[in-house]
Amino acid sequence: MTDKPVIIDSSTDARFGHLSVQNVSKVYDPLGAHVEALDDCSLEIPAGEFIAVVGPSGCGKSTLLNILAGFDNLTAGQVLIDGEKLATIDHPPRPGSDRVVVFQNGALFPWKTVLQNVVYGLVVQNRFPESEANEMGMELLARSGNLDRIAGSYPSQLSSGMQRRVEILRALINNPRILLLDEPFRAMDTVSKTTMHRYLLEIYDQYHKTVFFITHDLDEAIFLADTVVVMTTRPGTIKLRLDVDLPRPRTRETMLSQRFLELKQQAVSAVHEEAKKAFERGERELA
Amino acid sequence: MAEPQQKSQQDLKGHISIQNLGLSYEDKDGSAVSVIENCSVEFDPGLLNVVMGKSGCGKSTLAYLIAGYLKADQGLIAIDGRAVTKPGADRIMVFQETALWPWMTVTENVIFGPLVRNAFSRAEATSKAEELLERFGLLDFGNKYPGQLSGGMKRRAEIAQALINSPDIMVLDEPFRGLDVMTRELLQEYYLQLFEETRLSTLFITSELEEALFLADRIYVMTEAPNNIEQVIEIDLPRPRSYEVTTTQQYLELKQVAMEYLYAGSEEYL
Amino acid sequence: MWKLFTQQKFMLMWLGFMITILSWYAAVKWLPISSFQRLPDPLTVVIEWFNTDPDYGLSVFTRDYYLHIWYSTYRATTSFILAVILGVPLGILMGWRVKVNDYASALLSILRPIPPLAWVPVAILIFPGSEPAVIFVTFLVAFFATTMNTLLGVKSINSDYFKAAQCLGARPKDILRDIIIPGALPSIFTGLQIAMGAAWFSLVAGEMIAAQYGLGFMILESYNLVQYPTIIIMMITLGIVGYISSAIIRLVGNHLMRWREQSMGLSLT
Amino acid sequence: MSAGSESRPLPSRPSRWRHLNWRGAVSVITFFVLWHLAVVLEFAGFAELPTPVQTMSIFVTEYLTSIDYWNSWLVSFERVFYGFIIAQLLGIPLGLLFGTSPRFRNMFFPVFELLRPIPPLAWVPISILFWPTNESSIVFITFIGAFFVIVINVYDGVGNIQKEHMWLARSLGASRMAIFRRIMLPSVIPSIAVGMTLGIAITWNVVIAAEMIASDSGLGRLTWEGYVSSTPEVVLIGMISIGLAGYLSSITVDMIERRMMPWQEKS
Repeated sequence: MTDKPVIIDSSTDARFGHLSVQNVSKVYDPLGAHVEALDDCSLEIPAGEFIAVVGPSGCGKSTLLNILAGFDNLTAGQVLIDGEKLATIDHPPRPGSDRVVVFQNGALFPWKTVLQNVVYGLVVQNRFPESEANEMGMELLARSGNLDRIAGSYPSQLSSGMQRRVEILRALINNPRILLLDEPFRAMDTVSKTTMHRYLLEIYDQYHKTVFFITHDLDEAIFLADTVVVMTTRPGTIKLRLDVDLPRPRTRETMLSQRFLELKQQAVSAVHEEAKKAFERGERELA
Repeated sequence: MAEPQQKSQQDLKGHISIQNLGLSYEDKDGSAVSVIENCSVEFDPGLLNVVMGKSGCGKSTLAYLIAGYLKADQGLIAIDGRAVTKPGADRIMVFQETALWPWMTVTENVIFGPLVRNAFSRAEATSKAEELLERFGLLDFGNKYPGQLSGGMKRRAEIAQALINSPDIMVLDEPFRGLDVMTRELLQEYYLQLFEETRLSTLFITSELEEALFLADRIYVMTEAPNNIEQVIEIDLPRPRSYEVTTTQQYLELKQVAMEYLYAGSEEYL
Repeated sequence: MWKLFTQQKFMLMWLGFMITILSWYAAVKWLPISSFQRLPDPLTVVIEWFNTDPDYGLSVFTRDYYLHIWYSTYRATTSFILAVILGVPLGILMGWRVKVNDYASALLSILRPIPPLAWVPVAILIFPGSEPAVIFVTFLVAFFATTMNTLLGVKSINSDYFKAAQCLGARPKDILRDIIIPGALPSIFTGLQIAMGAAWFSLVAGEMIAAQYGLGFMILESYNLVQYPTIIIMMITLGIVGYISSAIIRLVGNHLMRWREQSMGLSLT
Repeated sequence: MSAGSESRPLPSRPSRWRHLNWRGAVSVITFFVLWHLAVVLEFAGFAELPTPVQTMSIFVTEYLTSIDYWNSWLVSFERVFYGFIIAQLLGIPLGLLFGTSPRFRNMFFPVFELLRPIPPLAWVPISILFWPTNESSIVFITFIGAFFVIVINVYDGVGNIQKEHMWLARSLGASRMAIFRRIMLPSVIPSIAVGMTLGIAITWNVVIAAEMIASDSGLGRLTWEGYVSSTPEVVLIGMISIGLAGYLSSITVDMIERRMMPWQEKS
């Protein structure tokens, strides 16, 4: 990763991507089932920070991501991005290429080749003519682990690790202020997962985008993030906030360091407690 | 299995010995693709043996061979000295995809084995089943259909379905894959507790390193090229184990060793 | 090992055909049951079919044989194309806009239970002459199949694709072009194959009831004219033409959806 | 879940009472209004057709109480019933045989596949020729309508049985017979249900046309005679009755399916 790509500015003092979530609550179907998903969540994410949100299933992590991405609106509180209003009760958020989501089960368009997927954002916003966009796409693919060799293949021909990399590049090429990752490495085995961790960290170290990373896996959260936030079961709120002061760049040794262990000890009981509550409630609901 | 008790050392059942096992298949254009190559390994009885490897390295095929569903091209599998020729109730498998029969209620699923082998009368089998379901916290789900259960509950019902036949070996093929990490951790603890009470010989297959370390007495690392088992790692973490063990120094060192073996073959970095 | 397997399979297939034809021949020739004896035996059928001057004027070498095929194919194709032109866009619109779905689905659900062939009499009344009536009924069958499957296709598209496209700045018309149409394509082509089968299905009835030319008409006509071998010839021709037309659709589908074909080729791990 | 970008991605509709699809009601009403206008304004071809109101009144006054009308319902239902039941009795075992025995499949499945594309109604002349009575020839046609579709669905069903279900039963020591009866059959029931649903729809289609071509009774005949005797209201009444009869049989088949698969509907 030598020269900087022309369109993705990664000035170290990342001016963009400061996210401030202020007392956000979310209730689904208020008149009917009245399901409380988020209850008075507040979170400050400085620009260029890598934040990981950990919590049991049903703790509102994805609901928060949906609000930040603009797919759903909040029922109380507000969210600002770099000072501007992103979401308030009467100003519903709209999806945009400044906050791109990488989905849990992958959402590469199966009928488009890898290159067509990567440049889709630029082309559809007609920021660049197709030929120029393709050039940029090939350059980015080449520079990120010479993926230009698979530019012409279809997603169904790639391993899940490869698909995830292409999806991250598809988001990155739009020079977003925030990368929103929804448990992207969930179904991967250990070897591919570790490889993807290295890939994501490398992209983060180079382009320094703000990253909002959702996961169930505490080890993954501490290993990747600057801040780890543990959420309670439904209705989700912030239970614990952990500042991870592990040095960057993070390597396999970091995972085995004493400091990593201490950080894990601080959070593991909180996470486990919420998991037990979620597990029991799950059982009761089904009974 | 009225009340699980500690088995004495000598009469421990479930010793699996595999000698230069080989299996390959012919793909479309006729060239042979090997799934298991000349694999020789011993799994001692009364232990929680974990087979770990990347997805697609033939772990499940090894389990199918031991369970008797597939026939090997060459080599031999023997359990407590008897060669494996066909499936049997002495080694029951819990599959990656849940295999509970959706058209039978949970209780019917559990008593199917004993009844079909007419090992017990229906009344006896039902009472044994209720005992097991109660132990697994599923008693009031007995007459529900599998479709109405959560992922975690289906897994526990499957383990009960296997245990009622008091098998010599439990074969579990990535049973907790796809469950969210929280349910997965709780189910791991669940099985550990069961294992530590009964010392039932277990062959546990996984592609998750943390899961392997937390459960195993021994980890057998399966590699992709050639597909067989070369490394065995002793996991002498104390028993009974609980999730606190994952924050101890000894755990981290063992993880370091396992990572070396895992990455030995495939330096997969771009 | 694989090659041996196919040879054996091939052998068994031929054995199956032989047994069927021989038992047909035996039943007609030797079985003392009158209803079998009334049937034409396979030999006369084949002789008639490949005869340069057939007794009943219809064989592979006569012009009329191809004329009937042409009429039926023309009718089936016209109604099929009409069904595609109207059905696919309507199915997509119904899947894309809730409002359109509300309007159309209620209407379709009260018209659909009426078996398409029940429309023949009313179609003959409304349309001038029998030709448009037959085409209308055949169109109707194909139209329902195409619309329903296209709608199913749009509904079964993974919702993450819509969200991903919106994230990347796609506007509604981009989503239609880049997500809905390609995403629904596989199910559209399933619908087209069902529509083609249904088209032939109701074309035969339409031709039998209200047409002067075509395979369906000829099958009934040769019964009235006591030309029994020709019935069988026309029935098998109908089967072959029907099979070819859905095979063509499959080919077009596979070509258009190359991205899917690749995924089929994944090796067994 | 609609895919429109302007509607919320979350699938839940606002609330229960608004569920009534008023737009659907509007479109149905416009359909009948257009029909009425087409007749009144004598659009091309619509001139001699009766308006919806007239059709309804003729139906109530002359047909609702007439024995012959309900008799044609009975005749059509009988033909559909016998053809459909025989198709299931022969089709399901044949589908299972194709699915389970490779030798039988390799031998006779190509023959089956050659006959399948032939539309059921193409069999009418041969059926009349072969079967002694007119009635049995029509039942044969309805049988053909439902037969091919049930065999194909059962055959696919056997193909999609989850291998783990079979393997586990073998591990537990189940005999071949026990596996067939308690594992294979139940897992094929959903495909049988699909085959029956499609089959009943096809049989109604087929019986109508067969009656128009080769019978002197039944709803199909009633409709055709409406055309021949140029009493268009009878044609419309016949059509609506056929639609209703088809709908009723689909519902009954649906109910039977739900009872066959208790585990399905509770999940």
